[in-house]
Amino acid sequence: MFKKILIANRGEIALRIMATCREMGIDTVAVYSEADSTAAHVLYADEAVCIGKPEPGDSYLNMDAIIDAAKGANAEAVHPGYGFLAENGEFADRCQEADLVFIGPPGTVIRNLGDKITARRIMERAGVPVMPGTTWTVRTGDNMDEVAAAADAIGYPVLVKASAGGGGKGIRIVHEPAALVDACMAASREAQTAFGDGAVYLEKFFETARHVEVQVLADTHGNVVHVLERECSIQRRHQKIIEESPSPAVTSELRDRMGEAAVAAARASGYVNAGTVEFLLAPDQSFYFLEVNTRLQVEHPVTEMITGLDLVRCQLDIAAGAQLPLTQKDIAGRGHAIECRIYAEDPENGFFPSPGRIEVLHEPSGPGIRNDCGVYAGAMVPVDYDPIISKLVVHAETRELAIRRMAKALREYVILGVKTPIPFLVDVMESPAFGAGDLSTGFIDTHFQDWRPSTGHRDIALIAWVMDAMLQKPAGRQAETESRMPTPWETLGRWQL
Amino acid sequence: MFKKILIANRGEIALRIMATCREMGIDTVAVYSEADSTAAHVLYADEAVCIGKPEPGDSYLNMDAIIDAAKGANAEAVHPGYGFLAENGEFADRCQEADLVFIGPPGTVIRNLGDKITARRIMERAGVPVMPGTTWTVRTGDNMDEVAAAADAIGYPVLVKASAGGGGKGIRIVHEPAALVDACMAASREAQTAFGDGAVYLEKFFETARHVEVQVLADTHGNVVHVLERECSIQRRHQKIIEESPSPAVTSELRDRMGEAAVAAARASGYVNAGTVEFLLAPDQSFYFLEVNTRLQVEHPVTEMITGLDLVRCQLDIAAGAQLPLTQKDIAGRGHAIECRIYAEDPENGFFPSPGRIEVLHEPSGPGIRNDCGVYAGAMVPVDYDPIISKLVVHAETRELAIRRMAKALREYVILGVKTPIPFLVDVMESPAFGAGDLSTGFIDTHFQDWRPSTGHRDIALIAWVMDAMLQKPAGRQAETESRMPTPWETLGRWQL
Amino acid sequence: MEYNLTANGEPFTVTVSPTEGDAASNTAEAEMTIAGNRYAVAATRVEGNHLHLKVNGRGMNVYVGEGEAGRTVMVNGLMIQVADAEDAARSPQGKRRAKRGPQEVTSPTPAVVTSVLVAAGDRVAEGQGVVVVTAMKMETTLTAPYGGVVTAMNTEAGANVNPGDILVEIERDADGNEGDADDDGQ
Amino acid sequence: MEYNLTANGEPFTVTVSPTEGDAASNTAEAEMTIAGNRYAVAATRVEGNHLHLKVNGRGMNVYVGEGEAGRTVMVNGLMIQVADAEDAARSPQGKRRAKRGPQEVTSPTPAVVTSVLVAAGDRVAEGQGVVVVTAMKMETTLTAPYGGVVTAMNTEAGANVNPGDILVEIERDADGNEGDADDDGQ
Repeated sequence: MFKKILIANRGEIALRIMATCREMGIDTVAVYSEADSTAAHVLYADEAVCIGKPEPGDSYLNMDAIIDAAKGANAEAVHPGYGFLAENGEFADRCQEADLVFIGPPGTVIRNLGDKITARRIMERAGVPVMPGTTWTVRTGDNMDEVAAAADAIGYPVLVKASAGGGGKGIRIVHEPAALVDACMAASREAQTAFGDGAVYLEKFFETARHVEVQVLADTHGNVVHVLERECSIQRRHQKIIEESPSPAVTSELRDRMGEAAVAAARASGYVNAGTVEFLLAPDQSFYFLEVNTRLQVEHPVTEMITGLDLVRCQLDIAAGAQLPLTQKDIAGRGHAIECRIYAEDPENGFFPSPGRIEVLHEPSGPGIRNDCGVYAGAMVPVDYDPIISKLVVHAETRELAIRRMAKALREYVILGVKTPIPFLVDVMESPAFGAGDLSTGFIDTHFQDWRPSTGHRDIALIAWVMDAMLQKPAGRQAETESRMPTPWETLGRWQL
Repeated sequence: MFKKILIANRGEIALRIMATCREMGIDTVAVYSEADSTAAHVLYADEAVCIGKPEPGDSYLNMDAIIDAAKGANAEAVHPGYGFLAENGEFADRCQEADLVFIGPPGTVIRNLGDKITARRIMERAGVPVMPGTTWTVRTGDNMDEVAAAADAIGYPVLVKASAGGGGKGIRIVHEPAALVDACMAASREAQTAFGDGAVYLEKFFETARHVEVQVLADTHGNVVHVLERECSIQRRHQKIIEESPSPAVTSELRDRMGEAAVAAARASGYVNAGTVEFLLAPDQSFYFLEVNTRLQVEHPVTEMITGLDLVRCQLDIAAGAQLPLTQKDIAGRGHAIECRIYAEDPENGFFPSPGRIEVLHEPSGPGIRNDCGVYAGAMVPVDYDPIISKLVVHAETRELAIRRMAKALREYVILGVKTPIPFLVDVMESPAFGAGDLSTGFIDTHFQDWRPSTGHRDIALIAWVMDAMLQKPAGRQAETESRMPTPWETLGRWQL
Repeated sequence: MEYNLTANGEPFTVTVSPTEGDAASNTAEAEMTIAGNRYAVAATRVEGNHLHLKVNGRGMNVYVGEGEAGRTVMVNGLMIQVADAEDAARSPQGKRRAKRGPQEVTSPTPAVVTSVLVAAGDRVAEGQGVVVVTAMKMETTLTAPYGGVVTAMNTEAGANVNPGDILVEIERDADGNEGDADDDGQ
Repeated sequence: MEYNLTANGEPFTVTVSPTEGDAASNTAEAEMTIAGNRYAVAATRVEGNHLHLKVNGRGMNVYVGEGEAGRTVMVNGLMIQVADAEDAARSPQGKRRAKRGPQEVTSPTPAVVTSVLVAAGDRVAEGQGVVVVTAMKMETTLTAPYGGVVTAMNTEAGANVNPGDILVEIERDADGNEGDADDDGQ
């Protein structure tokens, strides 16, 4: 096993990876931008290297700086987390060239699967069902008549998607021919900004489909297993916000079929390490390959909760050359797990990011509750990156009990200083629609289009304001217990000797 | 299901019970002594009633006050937690007389099993193996020749135990005849103080035996299942400090035999609700009935972690008259769980209690980590009660991985203001003896008799002292962000209008 | 005494009769009336921003932090903005909230302008996109809050903008109804 | 400059050469020497009692709280008492620690005396029980720290006693070796 690895990421996922490393006796090297010098992942790591200015291109996307940091710290491997360079084939190649193990699939596999068109061809050859759509891409300036004809052939509504996409960026739904050109242009522009590649393509769009994905693990010895499914239908801005496992729509028989398709997809693409095969599940139980996420998913904890596996440990073992310690029959789910993503965002305002300083933080805890958190009280959620605060995950005996556990955990989660979707998520958990498991990617638009926070507890909030004014502000325990004289250092401003 | 219950306890177990109640939509009523008016369980409850002075006899053992509080609040049931009135048959009867459901077995069952001699006879009749020992009790002033003869017949070493005992109180090990009389007197005196009953009896003592117990669940419809075993061999002051499940000594075949014996014990005693049958497991794999704990155990979370069950929910369902939702074949363990009890105590000084105010509290978290905590930063650990702070529990794929996870969690657990056994527990987790699973009730005496904290990190501590002096103490975020004028209320001392 | 407060923009009068308090133990008791509802309140400051309230016998934990033009109170998973009514009236944010939905073209967070979609003199319909901004890699189109004529475009592509900056000024159509029938309390 | 400190009772001299500091960001850097080991240190106060240290390039989190006659430092699961050497020498607790094991008969926590087992004039052996106390329902026997003759019994059954109260005075036997060869640093 590795003695030291570098984690080329930040926030909760960097901490999540370091937690398992620490258990395994692997030293961790954090990298950070100038905006993150006191970020939680920097404070937790065994070593930390500043790799550049806040702008991601100068830091977390800066391959030279990251590889230099890894070599300088004598790290043996690099874990990319999710986002940033996690699905960048060139980065995987460059790690290998620098004699660093990239904890993920080989660069060629990332490139093949990262290009939606190539991926689609691989899946078609492997007999994995794919979505009706174009097998060619569109860029600004292309002939739009051809695009319009293709959209007509697929049938509206159609989805415009960035070929190099992910994370909900560079995506547009088009309901009628008149909106097609504008949508292609906007998606292309967004893709160009986000991924440096403006190519987009068209796909059939199902109004009420579910997003169901299958976790796979593949070792370097040719063993591939699937680790059950996750339902991630509930999305805002085309980005998942609530995930669960098992999916309320997936029967045991369907689970086997989707699992086999996912394993076939992994085998056909020469996959190694942990990956996720995303499917669209139509109301008639037919399913279609969407894409392979060639990395650890944000939502991997729901799989960990129901299977009892540590997927980061699996990743490290695979990267170190170990055989998978389990076969398909060893893998079974128990109970039900749900994850809510807690972002610094404003649910009353289109979930727009709400960066800032975390003023108060009280994490929920208790039986069956896990919170993978990337901040601390006093920490900044900088404007420069994806504003995820934590992933709140619960596990209970049944879906109904897991929903109640999540609602309770959300109600006990206190974050002040930034806005969060907690009040929205509570309402989703307590809604009959969510309770019925009747999910689709249009869930929020269908059931929570005009969501406003409940007016409950308004009187309590007014009472709290009055009592807060009435009760003395304590100087703090710190000050109370502080009786010694200040040292000379404490009276200095900035100094240098 | 109940709409409202009273929890006749304090600290972490009161919070643990309330957590499940809140998920189930059951309102909770806390009771508290004058020493606990801002204790964590009081702050968390939906309602709270002061039941008397700090002295337990005036408050948490005050049946009149507790039953009055329950009736006054319109609670339908009472959960006794562990300790205090949890194994008091009279209290169970009095709840019933007051039309309150006692969440535990009937009073007669508690009395029968609480009297060690009666319990022993029940077990003998049911074919459950029992320890060689006396079937009569000794009190101060009894004829000691007869006692000495009995001890000779059993064979030294013998154990002197309080008939009404529990929690390690009223227990003495006697290695030679000369020490027998003093030991009986000391145990009797301690038993008189602790339980109001000075009766003690003798039992065979195994120098290297293990303490292995089996969780049972019995409903009011005659269904009884066992929920696997817990190994609780590691004790100091005859009180458990580390528990785990499964036991490294228990084979699948032995698990079945011990489980059957536990179910037989429950059936023979007319048991209802959750209970624990404690066995002594000898090196030759023979096992002997010790006692039945007629309540939820401190260490119940390790069972919850490996089975995915919520035992408090099971208790509430059973008390409300529900059938057990599972049969023996539905119950299986997965992975390995370990619990460490974190008390305010001094591991360098015989684990003597170290009450006081919690100055700093940072709870460990992460995948597979659960901390059932009964305090908050600023809270008091009062001198009046058992000084438990929390129970740190981990779950991982294997025992080896669970040990590493626990060691990491302990190292990340920060408690300042009181002493804790954290440094000791880290050393136990990282010791070859614990790693080998070679446990016995003499584990600490054998391997950690003269334990002193490691001198590692001494230089770091000195560096920390210097840098702490060098860095300015912040006035606190509170003060920083506080710019408004003080309200008139804040300038007042004590006032009344 | 009376406090004139707003909760999420809606005005309330809170009548308070303090009954007891103790600075040393950081506890206070009071009786209050809000919109005809009477409350017996006992409060303890547990630490910093954390207050424990007992309201008509029921315990609850509330957290009071800095908010927009006042305080943010978090209770039972809800986040409620509470402010002194006069402060709230002075704050554009408070005014905006009181009217449900933006009445000005401004970015909700620091952002960079990607493109401007209209120019001074253009007629715009309510909901029409006028400026595209990007923040945290997310592109968002700011729309006209009402129909009218653009009188000034105060930004350009590439500009850094902040919340409160009025990016586009629009003269409302004569039939625009500023004080529409929205229930402000939602 | 030099600090004379004790860590768990053992004395150390820490030579410190501060190099840089910034009160605003609460960071400081210094070079230190302890018992011949050289350390390059960078520190940040994260909040209250929590400092992040970078020591010879390795990051770690330390928590510094009030301790017996000084401070308690918690680092990586260890709790270490650190004090200014002069303060430590003044404290009976510090003295006790420096000698490994109690040298006086005193209760480690507030407690009630259950019984006294010896009387003035009695000869006691090292380790012999002299007073039984009970606290938090737990009975503990306090033992003689060395052999000798009891010169005074300062308590009685039922008495409330506190840490530091000398319950029994014992005149040490002539062959008693106060400064024995213990390595104090354990």
